[in-house]
Amino acid sequence: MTTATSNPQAGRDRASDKQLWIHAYRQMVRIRLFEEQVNELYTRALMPGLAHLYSGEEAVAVGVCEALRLEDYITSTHRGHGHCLAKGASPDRMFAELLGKEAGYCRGKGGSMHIADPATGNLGANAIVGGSVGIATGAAFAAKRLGNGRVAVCFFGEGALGQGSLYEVMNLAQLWKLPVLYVCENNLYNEYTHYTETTAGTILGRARAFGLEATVVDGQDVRAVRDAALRLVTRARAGEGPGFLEADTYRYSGHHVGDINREYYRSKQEEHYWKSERDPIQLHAHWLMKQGCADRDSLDQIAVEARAEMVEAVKFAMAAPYPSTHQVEEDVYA
Amino acid sequence: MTTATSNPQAGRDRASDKQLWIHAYRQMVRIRLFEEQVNELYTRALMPGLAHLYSGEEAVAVGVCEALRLEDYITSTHRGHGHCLAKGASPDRMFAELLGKEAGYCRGKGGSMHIADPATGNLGANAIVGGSVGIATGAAFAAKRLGNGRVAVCFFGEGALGQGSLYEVMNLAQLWKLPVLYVCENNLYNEYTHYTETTAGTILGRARAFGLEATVVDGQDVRAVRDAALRLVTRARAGEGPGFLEADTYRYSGHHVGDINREYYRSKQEEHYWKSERDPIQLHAHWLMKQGCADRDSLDQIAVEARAEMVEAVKFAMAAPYPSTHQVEEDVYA
Amino acid sequence: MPERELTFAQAVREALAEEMRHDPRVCIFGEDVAEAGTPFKVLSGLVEEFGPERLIDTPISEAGFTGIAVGAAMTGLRPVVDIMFGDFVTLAMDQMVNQAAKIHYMSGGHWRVPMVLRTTLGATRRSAAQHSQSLHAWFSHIPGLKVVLPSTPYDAKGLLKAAIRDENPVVFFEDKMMYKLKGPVPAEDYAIPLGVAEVKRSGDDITLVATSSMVQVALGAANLLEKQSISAEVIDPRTTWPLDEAAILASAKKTSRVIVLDEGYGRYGVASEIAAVIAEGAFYDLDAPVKRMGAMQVPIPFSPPLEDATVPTEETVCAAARAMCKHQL
Amino acid sequence: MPERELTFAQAVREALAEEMRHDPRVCIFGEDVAEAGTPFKVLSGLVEEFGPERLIDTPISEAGFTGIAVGAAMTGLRPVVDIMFGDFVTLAMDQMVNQAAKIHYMSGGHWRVPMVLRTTLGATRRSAAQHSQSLHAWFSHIPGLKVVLPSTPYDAKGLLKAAIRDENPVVFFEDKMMYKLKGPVPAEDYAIPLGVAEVKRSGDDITLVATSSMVQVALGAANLLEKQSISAEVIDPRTTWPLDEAAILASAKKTSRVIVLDEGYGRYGVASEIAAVIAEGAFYDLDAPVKRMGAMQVPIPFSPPLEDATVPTEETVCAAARAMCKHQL
Ligand SMILES: Cc1ncc(C[n+]2csc(CCOP(=O)(O)OP(=O)(O)O)c2C)c(N)n1
Ligand SMILES: Cc1ncc(C[n+]2csc(CCOP(=O)(O)OP(=O)(O)O)c2C)c(N)n1
Ligand SMILES: [Mg+2]
Ligand SMILES: [Mg+2]
Repeated sequence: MTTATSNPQAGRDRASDKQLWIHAYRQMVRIRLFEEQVNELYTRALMPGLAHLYSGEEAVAVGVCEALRLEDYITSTHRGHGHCLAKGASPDRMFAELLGKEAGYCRGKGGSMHIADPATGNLGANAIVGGSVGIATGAAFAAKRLGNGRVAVCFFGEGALGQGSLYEVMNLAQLWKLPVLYVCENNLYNEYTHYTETTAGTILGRARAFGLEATVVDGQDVRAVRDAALRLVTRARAGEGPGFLEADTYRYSGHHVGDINREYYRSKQEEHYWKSERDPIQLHAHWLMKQGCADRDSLDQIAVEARAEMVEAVKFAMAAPYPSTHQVEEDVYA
Repeated sequence: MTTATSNPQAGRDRASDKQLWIHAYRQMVRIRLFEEQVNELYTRALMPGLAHLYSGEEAVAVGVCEALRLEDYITSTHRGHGHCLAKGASPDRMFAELLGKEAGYCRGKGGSMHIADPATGNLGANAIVGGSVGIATGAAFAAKRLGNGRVAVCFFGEGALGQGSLYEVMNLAQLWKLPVLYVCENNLYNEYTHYTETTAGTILGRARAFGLEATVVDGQDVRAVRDAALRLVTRARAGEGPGFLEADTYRYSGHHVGDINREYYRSKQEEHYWKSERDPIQLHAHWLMKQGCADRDSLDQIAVEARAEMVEAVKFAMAAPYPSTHQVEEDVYA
Repeated sequence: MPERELTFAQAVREALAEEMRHDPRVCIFGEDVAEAGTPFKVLSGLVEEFGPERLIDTPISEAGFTGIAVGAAMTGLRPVVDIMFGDFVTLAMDQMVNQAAKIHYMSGGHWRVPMVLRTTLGATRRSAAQHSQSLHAWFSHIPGLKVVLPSTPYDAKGLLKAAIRDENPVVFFEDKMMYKLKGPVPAEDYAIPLGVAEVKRSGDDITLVATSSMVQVALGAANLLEKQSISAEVIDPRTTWPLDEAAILASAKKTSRVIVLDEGYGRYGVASEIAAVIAEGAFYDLDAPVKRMGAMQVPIPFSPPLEDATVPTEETVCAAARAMCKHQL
Repeated sequence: MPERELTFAQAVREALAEEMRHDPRVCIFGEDVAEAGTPFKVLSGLVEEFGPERLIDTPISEAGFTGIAVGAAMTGLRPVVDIMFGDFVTLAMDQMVNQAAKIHYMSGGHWRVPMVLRTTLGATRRSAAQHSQSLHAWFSHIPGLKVVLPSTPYDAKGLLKAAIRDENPVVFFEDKMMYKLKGPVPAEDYAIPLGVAEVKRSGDDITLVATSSMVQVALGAANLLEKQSISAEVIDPRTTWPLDEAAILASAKKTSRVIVLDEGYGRYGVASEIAAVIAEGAFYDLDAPVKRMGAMQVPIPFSPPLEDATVPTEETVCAAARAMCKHQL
């Protein structure tokens, strides 16, 4: 998580630019390798329950969070590991949470779908599709009322376009000019159904009908995401009203870790295409090398470090104790 | 209620046109005079509870219902007397319902806000703002599935634009090309708040974002409403998908019969303007006379007949018995 | 000095005004809460003092603005949400139950949701089935929520202040038929802790456990019973969660006969929970089965004679109490 | 001939298939109900037989498609709505409670809403607080709805067929942990009337009234108890509304000791209603207070050791039953 201050309109300082995009690369790699470990834990039956992997969509979370400040808020989804990490959470406590350990972000009570962290402005992942649209908008309301200059970002999948409450809160956000950005991660599928079968009309049209400033961006291009997000965040922070960002992306894995046989709803070719041609990490790596910001070795080094970090984090989580049973009755009331 | 068959595009037969527009006039007058009696009953403390008068908005219900067939469905709202009458209900059983009598459409169990009548395709008024959007859309679904050629019309006030479920069902209606028409009666106020304070963006844009065919019409012009509705209904019936009709109108009275002091939310001038310049009945009367379809006497005669009908209907309802107490436990389960 | 009297509506308004004065984080979301002061006029005058920045008129979007209140509560405000009729909470159940009630727990205690949802309950207003329900049992069922049911102007003020100051989501139900009820309300600041029942009338022969407007019915019934030499105790839990089981059991053990009165449906409702608590906790002290009285198991009908038959009245309660005592006296 | 065995999921699927075969009006609305056959794979294969016209994949719009089902039910279809997790019913409460449940009554009996809402309940799937609730008490509270809780494959099939044939809105809860449970299911057509309890095991010393998956827990506990010479009767109401009070009371009177087991929250829940019914109706026959066991009063935690602590088990039920009987034997 950087405190991004650059303005896409202004000519950027090359050194800080380089730092920013290397950081973005590192963040994407960390997310990818985090998810690798998650899948491993699941496959080895070491993780309770299921998890929804973010691999393939890294540029969205990272691009958006690189446009945010530490104190800005986010809300996240069932597919939330990427948002958490991009906003600054540490993998050890995340893995601990995924394993239901006391050292986890939620003392083990939340699990994969409910990681929350006040220190990084993470209001929480949400297992209800569209369940956090009100929460993010409310955080933006409070930010505006308290005048603390914060912005709230609401991440959701394109499946949440089916939830009416999204339209209720977009209307309110626009009426009240709230500093909120709705980020629609369009990865083409609502679970096992292609979004075109569930989505009439147009996505941007829906946000624009409520007066929101809305843009679509290539969600595999971290720089494009970051620039679009920064524009909308800057606008929102300045009191000019909410924004809506559709990021077109793809999830490499199944809907959840257990969704292995996917051919009845999408082809191997399609998956192959995205992985080989549209991978956000590879695309960004090429760009970094082309720009002379990095070479293969330095990028490899980033991956080595990130993998080591994740392995350590998993070790920490595996060794950490479960909460003791009496804790089950704690935290019901504040 | 006529079985309208004329097509606005085709050159109309003058005689049947005349009959249609005279019928529309009569229907509007009947609604106006029905509501006069409702207000009277309330003022004389003869009616239990409250009622929401439709006076001023008659051209919307009548214009739309003149484009429907008897077997088509409607759903209605808390401000529903006009829709009921326009779809063919009889005033005597309506008044009986308003007074909680057994002879009422719902055996007294529904009251003003829940009149329903299978014989005229009235699926029911609804006291939940937006509460019938799903019901109307479901009726359209069944009509399509059963292939019975029916259309469903969902009346609602512009306040229902605040309910997310409207967007959920518009999406579904468009995906499934259902024969449904959403009629948004924009009378400028959600209770005591001007709709511009509650409605960001544009109304038609909201429907269009979901792919619906959407139009706005002068809701004080019964012919314009009827023509616009017929176009959308015909389209929907032909399987071309749902329509959305915004009808701009005005309610003359308070939000409900007890809302007497209204100056804190709207001016007397505004009310005066609509009543004197924009009255749907007067406007239509002028047109009928100008066209030579009617003269003052014949129109006065319609009013005399309608008033007599309403007086009779009230008498019937006043004289009708209450349900006996044991009926309270009937009709819970079918 | 004569006691000051306020109506129930005035007491609610005063509680809100005092809390808004003393805590700038308190704000109110709802339909027509500002200039109109709500259709029940409960909030009249507040916008003049606190402005539209703090009395926030919303579109008719119960899910939307309740969700916004949840987020605002997490991030520094103390919102009070106004849901005009209790029936409309059906539209905000995800926000209250999946979100507000669980966030503190799911986050391992890291986030808090200090908000109040005020709404109404109660029938006999000739408003028919979609404007007359008493759905407080649903919220009472959900861990993470507190549920308040004031029965007098005094309690309304003190409990609402406590609810606003609470760190948890609290659902506050006002019987719309009680808004004009008058009662003494001191001018000075006071709050009534959530979870403390009150004996509204002391008695020996039978206990009437009653909530919300049923407390008034119970008190009326107790007067009728007194004339028949039956001494009824009326106890008001005031909150269904936390539930003051100790106080209720103490009264049950003292009188050994209990009727539980609640305006919600009895079936799977508040009366059943309290009856079960008593039947379990005072098992060896009861002389008769605990009787439950609540709304009749029907959607509330519009027709006045039908609607009136759906709710317990002083007379029906008195008759039930007499029948229970006759057996035993 | 050996009895045919099916899993609970297969029994549900077979009920749906048979009703769809025999009644063209039956159709299914829900997320991923067609090709995917739902995430639980309960509907696998149906789309192949009945086509996407009758297995209707929807967007993630629980309020929207439930509302559509209400309207379709009024106008000639018999929709079955699939709400993937019971927690998501929070989004469709207006449609079910303000609309479906009341339309027949509000219209004076003129309109009917013959629909079924199928959904899940139950914890211990490591799905955390928003995917583990058992909210059947809410629906049981509402007149106009029927509520079904099958506990075996046999019951699942027979009750679901009855629910689909019913003229009223029925809410049908399937414990997602039971989908793989096997049991005998005859191939021939049968329906189990709604409102008839079944004694799943006969006994003399104590009655375990149990619903849904708790029936299996109760049967396991009864086996443990048998080894300790305590004879437990297990009775399953099968529907919380209509509730077969007579059968439950008969068992309670026979054994004079009762534990009520339900996986929902006990507080203001199903266990409390049944306990209150027994405490009232069998007052003079009980040797001990009715005990209620349900989910612990906490949002369901993710962490396995915590989650496991929230639900009654064979062991905890057995211990509770022993404690109750020891007192008395
Ligand atoms: C209200 C609600 N309905 C259904 C579900 C079940 N569910 C979980 S994820 C999902 C699909 C979400 O699709 P999308 O929003 O596009 O997110 P993605 O999984 O593609 O990231 C569904 C239907 C849910 N969690 N919440
Ligand atoms: C869900 C819901 N919220 C609030 C209300 C209270 N209410 C009744 S009518 C109304 C205003 C409706 O405005 P509109 O839809 O424009 O209809 P109009 O009264 O103008 O005809 C409100 C807020 C309600 N009945 N239902
Ligand atoms: Mg998706
Ligand atoms: Mg209006």
